[in-house]
Amino acid sequence: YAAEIKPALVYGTGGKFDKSFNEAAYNGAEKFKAETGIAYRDFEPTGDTQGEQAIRNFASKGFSPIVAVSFAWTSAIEKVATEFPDTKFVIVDAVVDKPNVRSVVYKEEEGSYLVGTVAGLFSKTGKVGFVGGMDIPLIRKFGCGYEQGARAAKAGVTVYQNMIGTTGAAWSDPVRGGELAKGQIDQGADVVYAAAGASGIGVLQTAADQGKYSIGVDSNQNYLHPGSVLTSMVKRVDLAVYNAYADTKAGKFSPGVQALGVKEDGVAWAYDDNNKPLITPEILAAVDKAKADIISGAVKVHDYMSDKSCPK
Amino acid sequence: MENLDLISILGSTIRLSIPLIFTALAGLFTERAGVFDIGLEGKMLFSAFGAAVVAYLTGSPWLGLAAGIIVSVLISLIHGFAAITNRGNQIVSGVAINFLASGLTAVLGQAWYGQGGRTPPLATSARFTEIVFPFASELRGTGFLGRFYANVISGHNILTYLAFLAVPASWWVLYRTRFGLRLRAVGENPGAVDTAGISVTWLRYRATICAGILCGCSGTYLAIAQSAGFVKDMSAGKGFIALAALIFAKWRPVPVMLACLLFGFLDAFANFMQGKTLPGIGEVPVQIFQALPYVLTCVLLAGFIGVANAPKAGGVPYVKER
Amino acid sequence: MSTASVPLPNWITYGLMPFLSLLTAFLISGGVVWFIGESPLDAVTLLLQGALGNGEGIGFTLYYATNFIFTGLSVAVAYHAGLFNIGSEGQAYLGGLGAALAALALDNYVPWYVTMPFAVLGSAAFGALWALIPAWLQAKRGSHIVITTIMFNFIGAALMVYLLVHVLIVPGKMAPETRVFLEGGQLPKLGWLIALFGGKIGAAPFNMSFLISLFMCFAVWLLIWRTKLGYEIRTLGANPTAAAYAGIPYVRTVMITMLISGGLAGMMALNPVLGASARLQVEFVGGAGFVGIAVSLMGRSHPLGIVLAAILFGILYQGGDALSFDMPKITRDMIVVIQGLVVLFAGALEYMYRPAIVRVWQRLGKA
Amino acid sequence: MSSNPSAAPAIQLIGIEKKFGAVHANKNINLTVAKGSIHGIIGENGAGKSTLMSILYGFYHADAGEIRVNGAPIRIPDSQAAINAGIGMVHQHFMLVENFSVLENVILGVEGGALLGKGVSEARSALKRLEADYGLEVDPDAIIEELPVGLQQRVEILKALYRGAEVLILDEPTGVLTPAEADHLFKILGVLRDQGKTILLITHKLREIMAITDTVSVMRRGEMVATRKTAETTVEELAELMVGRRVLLRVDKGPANPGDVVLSVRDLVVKDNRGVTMVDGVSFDVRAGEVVGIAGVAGNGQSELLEAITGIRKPTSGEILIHGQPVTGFDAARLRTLGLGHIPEDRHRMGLVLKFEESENSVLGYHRAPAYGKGMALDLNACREDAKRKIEKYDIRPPNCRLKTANFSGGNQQKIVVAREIENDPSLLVVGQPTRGVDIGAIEFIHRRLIAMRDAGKAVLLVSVELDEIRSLSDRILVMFAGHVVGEKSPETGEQTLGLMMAGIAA
Ligand SMILES: Nc1ncnc2c1ncn2[C@@H]1O[C@H](COP(=O)(O)OP(=O)(O)OP(=O)(O)O)[C@@H](O)[C@H]1O
Ligand SMILES: Nc1ncnc2c1ncn2[C@@H]1O[C@H](COP(=O)(O)OP(=O)(O)OP(=O)(O)O)[C@@H](O)[C@H]1O
Ligand SMILES: [Mg+2]
Ligand SMILES: [Mg+2]
Repeated sequence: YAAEIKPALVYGTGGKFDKSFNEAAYNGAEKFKAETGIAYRDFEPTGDTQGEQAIRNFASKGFSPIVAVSFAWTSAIEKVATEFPDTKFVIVDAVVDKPNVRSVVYKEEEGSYLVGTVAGLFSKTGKVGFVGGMDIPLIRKFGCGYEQGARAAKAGVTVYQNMIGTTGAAWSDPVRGGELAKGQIDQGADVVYAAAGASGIGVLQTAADQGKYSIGVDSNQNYLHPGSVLTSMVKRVDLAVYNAYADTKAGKFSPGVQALGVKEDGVAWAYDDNNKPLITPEILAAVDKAKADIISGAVKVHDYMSDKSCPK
Repeated sequence: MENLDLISILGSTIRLSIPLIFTALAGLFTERAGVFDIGLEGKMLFSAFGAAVVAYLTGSPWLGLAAGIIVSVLISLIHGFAAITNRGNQIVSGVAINFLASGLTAVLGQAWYGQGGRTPPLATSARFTEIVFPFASELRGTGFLGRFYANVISGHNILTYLAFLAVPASWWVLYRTRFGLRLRAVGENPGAVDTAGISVTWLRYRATICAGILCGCSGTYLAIAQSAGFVKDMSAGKGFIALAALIFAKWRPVPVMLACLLFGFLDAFANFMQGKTLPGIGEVPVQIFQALPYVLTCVLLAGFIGVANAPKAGGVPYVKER
Repeated sequence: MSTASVPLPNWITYGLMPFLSLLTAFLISGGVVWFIGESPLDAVTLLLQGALGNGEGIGFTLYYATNFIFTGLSVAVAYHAGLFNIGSEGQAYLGGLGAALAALALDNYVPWYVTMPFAVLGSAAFGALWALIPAWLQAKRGSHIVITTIMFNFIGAALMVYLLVHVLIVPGKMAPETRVFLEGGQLPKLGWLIALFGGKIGAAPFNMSFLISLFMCFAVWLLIWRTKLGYEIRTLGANPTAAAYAGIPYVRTVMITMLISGGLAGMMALNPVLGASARLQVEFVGGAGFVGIAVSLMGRSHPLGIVLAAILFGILYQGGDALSFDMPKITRDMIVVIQGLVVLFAGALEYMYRPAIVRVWQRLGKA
Repeated sequence: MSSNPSAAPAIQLIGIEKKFGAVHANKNINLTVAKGSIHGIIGENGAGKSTLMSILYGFYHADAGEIRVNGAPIRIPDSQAAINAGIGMVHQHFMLVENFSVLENVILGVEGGALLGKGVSEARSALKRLEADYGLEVDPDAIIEELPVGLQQRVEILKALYRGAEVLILDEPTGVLTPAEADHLFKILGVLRDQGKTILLITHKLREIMAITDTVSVMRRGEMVATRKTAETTVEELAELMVGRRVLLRVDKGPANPGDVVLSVRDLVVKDNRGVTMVDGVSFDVRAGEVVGIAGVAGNGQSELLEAITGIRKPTSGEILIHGQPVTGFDAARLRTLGLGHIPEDRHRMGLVLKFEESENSVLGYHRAPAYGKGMALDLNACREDAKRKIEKYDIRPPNCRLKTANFSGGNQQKIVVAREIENDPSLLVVGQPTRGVDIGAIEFIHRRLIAMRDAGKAVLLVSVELDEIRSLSDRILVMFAGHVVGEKSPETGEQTLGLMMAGIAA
């Protein structure tokens, strides 16, 4: 009989229901709850300094594993994991080298490459946009993969890139997200990819308002504006959460780094009824090929974070 | 290419200036009546919340606007009750309103919708959407003027045009009506108004109500025109930029509009400049553009660009009997 | 008959009236809690338990209180000179830079008690620096200090974000924050103090800066009521013309007062930066500067009152965290609501009950 | 009530009561003003005159009492009601919007419609008519802050007349006027009376009362103590009624023994806050052992002169020397260390911090002295001991140095200031309006103290708008007009002569 566990989840700023990153984590936890009937506790920090207290709070109340889904809690996990060596922690999107911490990172550049392929082929104007949330290497990595995909799909595609801000507030500013998308559309972009947490809602909204197309992120956001959301770069944060809980329950929690790419199904592009009418057979074929090439290693998507630069 | 960018920046300037214009005009009314109003930010936020909730519930942007205005007027009345009736410190009252707005909207939003303080996204029919002028799409391809027409003049929502109407309207009210004369007088010397047999209290209340209405429009614009719902703290300091614009414009309606357009332009330009390098300078950090409106206002306040004379009775409660 | 100038005994002015304001604020907050469908009584119980129920809670409460003591003192000192400093937020933010630079420079080489004086000086100096320009604008140019300090809050935020994102960030890290300070750059926890009362500090970041803040309370009390400079500050605040008549130099006094005020705000950074997170983060001030306004108002600008009000707000903050943890329907934003109500009733509406109290008082006096 | 309205008095006040917190400003006031008369109201500062008139004008609310206009009782809840009842008022402190034009000020409150256009043009022609009828000329488009005070007052009168005032209240209208301007004003008032208007004139200048009023009422400490027909009373009687006992304005003093020059002022030019030159090339000396009085109508530069000498205001040019040492531009603190004492014109505005305890005020300006604490420290006990000594010596009541200064009466507050400045043993004492709003006992006390200072060989410079005070205390009198010293006279000079000089007519 498996040990009864007390799982907890700390979201990133931006809120549980951001329809994106945090919501994916939430879905993972909900799935675990539905399957096992084990309840979990979660907390939504509203500012950068609140996460640490929440994580510690959970730890001191005997919760384990504690999943913290944002790079923003890196230092927090570092500290708390030292204080509570018997508690299991999971950090998503960052690496913490501690014996009781599992770090889950994603090869976002690969997923972004796939949606970039879709965007490049779909665009009529030959101009596509990218709106990032906070200006950090992680988000540049999304943009860089996207750019590579778009260029590979169609030579000479112009890619506009904007970032919403430089602090945590950038994840929850849909107004600015919309404004940046509008600016890119004004300049001719007809597909805009948002990697901006809750701010992305504004990007998707604006594209829909303008009769243009958008690409969602993290969760499958195709349903938000059917016919306008071209696809979504799905990042399976839900898996990270679900696996953490399930592994612990089964007594096989492992620390260390897990890097999930297209091959591991950690990142993918979303294809469902909502965007089916938009995706032509050619696009479908091209994306499938790109996916196969990445898995086979025929295509190597450059990781921005490896050298802080993006091939032009 | 150059032209395209300029047009795009100008269109963005307009969109970013609208909440500033409404809010700064709101401040114009209260402050010209001698009541400092640093709670503009909070009123904007409250009205954004009210507009989003009602637009979501009823599906009507107009009812949303009405709700935004009503909520904002109610908050103005609280400010009035503290600052006018109880002769409390106007700054403190404004600070309180900003706290309340930031807290209460998030608490209620979370309690009602459980989406991290957000309201559910609005359907297009529940929002103010873009009005496309005749021939806009045809003219888009015809060079600079055509694009200017299509992207800067046309293609905004009704509140945008309302904001630009509010500027001459405010001017007219302030300088051509009895109410405006009295309002300006009460901000300079409430004693003169009182001895003329006019109630200082009621006059100031009316000024704060005007401010409430205008702030209601700005909040509504944020929540159901510019975006499709309320987001926690979505005013993001715009109330303070508007305050800066108001001071920068020396409390006059037309310069207020120009100052707001300038600050909106800085914002739009910052977006545009992101990641681009300027010849000889390199990449300009966005923070410079973010700080520029405040720096400019301080420079103005220092008296280096003319003098900004605040309304004389501003900030001082009218006390007849000690 | 007007009642404004009827004198009332101190226990009414400094006791009963703030109490009534507070009571009103809490009753309305209770109403909000009830309105969103939770029990106000349960909420209060959870809140108090979370804040005072065990050593760790108390540690957190006092940790927050430390922030508010500093910013409350900052607002109060300026207020004594008739200056409304709402720039404590920005001054504290900049103070963090001073504190962090001291820690970054020294933590590798010396123990914390050598770093501490430098961090204190650094934080105070940077906070004071950020008050300098608004002070100068007020003193020399007559620009309204309320407006300029608001502007400087925003300018300061932009500057700090720039520095953290572009200069101080650890290469390869994503969060805009400095590296974690070593032992030599951290202020020690005050576990022993809590242990003295039989509690366990747990993870609460309650640290040395609390003692520094108490020391500053004493220093401010000394300054305001027992020094000639304090006398001059109070004279300037109470009657600027009399100050000119007495030969109290306006420019110098305004500048010095604001430098002290900014310095106190800056020192607030010691607590979160050196005492808790051991690194400089974006937005670490988290509104404490504005809470300082409420604390100063509640505490009637007296250090003793400020300590009490700061502890009250500390209870609200820590208790509010605990509350939002256990009652997910009530988010932490509820504290901001209570804060707003306290500022409204204890500050802007502080005299709302006065006429009624005067009437009752006079009736009692006559009877 | 009379059935013949013309026989009914224009104004009747019955049992008016008013308290401002602890201050009982009006106590059971009864007053009857006949239609078509000029009725004077006199009383010392703080007697409650302005309060009473403001109640009639609806600016304050009486706590009790009744107001009748033309015999009919009416309620005057606000100034609008007063205006409707035909009452107009020119306030002691003008109620004008300074950055508005004359026209805008005149129409404020009677704009004649929600839009301004029509009302403004009507007001313009109405102003022309009023100008012609009463000789009240003023440019309707001039901005108030650019007008001299005399004209600003004219605007106030025009405002009242434009609103159709039948009863016109003027609160100390001549305080800011030269005698010539005052004469012009009185002429206008005469015309108004002849046209059937009723005028209530507040002043504490007995001469004006005798010259122009038909009836005069006297207030003292909130009470209406007497009403007389002007023709049947005398200046002496009124003065006695005003202060409540026989007035003896002469101070017994021996001849002066002037010694060395202590204060020397050379070609001093001083501007006020608005940048207007208020003191324009003034030179004089004050010697040890003499009192030099500066006479003049308020607003002719005396205040600015005092502020410049005492280091509160920086002079634009010229030189000030104390004991031959140039001290121009020194601040007040430094001047005090050089032996300057200063009793300011307005104790509430300058001389005291009302929120402070008495003991804190008794060191104001001298607080940096080592006697009140070493180095940076302020020794509260030393301050209190010092305050107790002064309280004892100057008979300040109540004798409690921990009491808030606001809770002392006006006379005792003034004594706190006088005690502080004299007890620091200055070699030069600069005194402005030392007995304003102070009862007669305190006046005598203060006067004797000043003369004692002179006799102890100190130099005393005295500024007062009360000619009697100047004449009885000074050894030499300088007359100021429009920023200049227009002449020096001996104290024996007649009031007439001095009055003409103060008006800038004779030298
Ligand atoms: N608005 C007010 N609030 C409180 N007290 C007041 C107010 N106005 C006047 N007083 C007080 O009422 C008393 C009477 O004042 P009032 O102005 O009526 O005197 P006055 O006879 O006009 O004196 P002056 O000759 O100085 O003008 C004074 O003690 C004054 O301090
Ligand atoms: N602002 C105030 N606040 C509180 N009490 C006051 C205030 N002003 C006056 N008082 C009280 O009212 C009383 C009357 O004051 P007022 O100045 O009218 O005295 P007075 O009768 O004119 O005396 P004096 O002849 O000394 O001037 C004083 O004894 C004082 O205690
Ligand atoms: Mg008066
Ligand atoms: Mg008196």
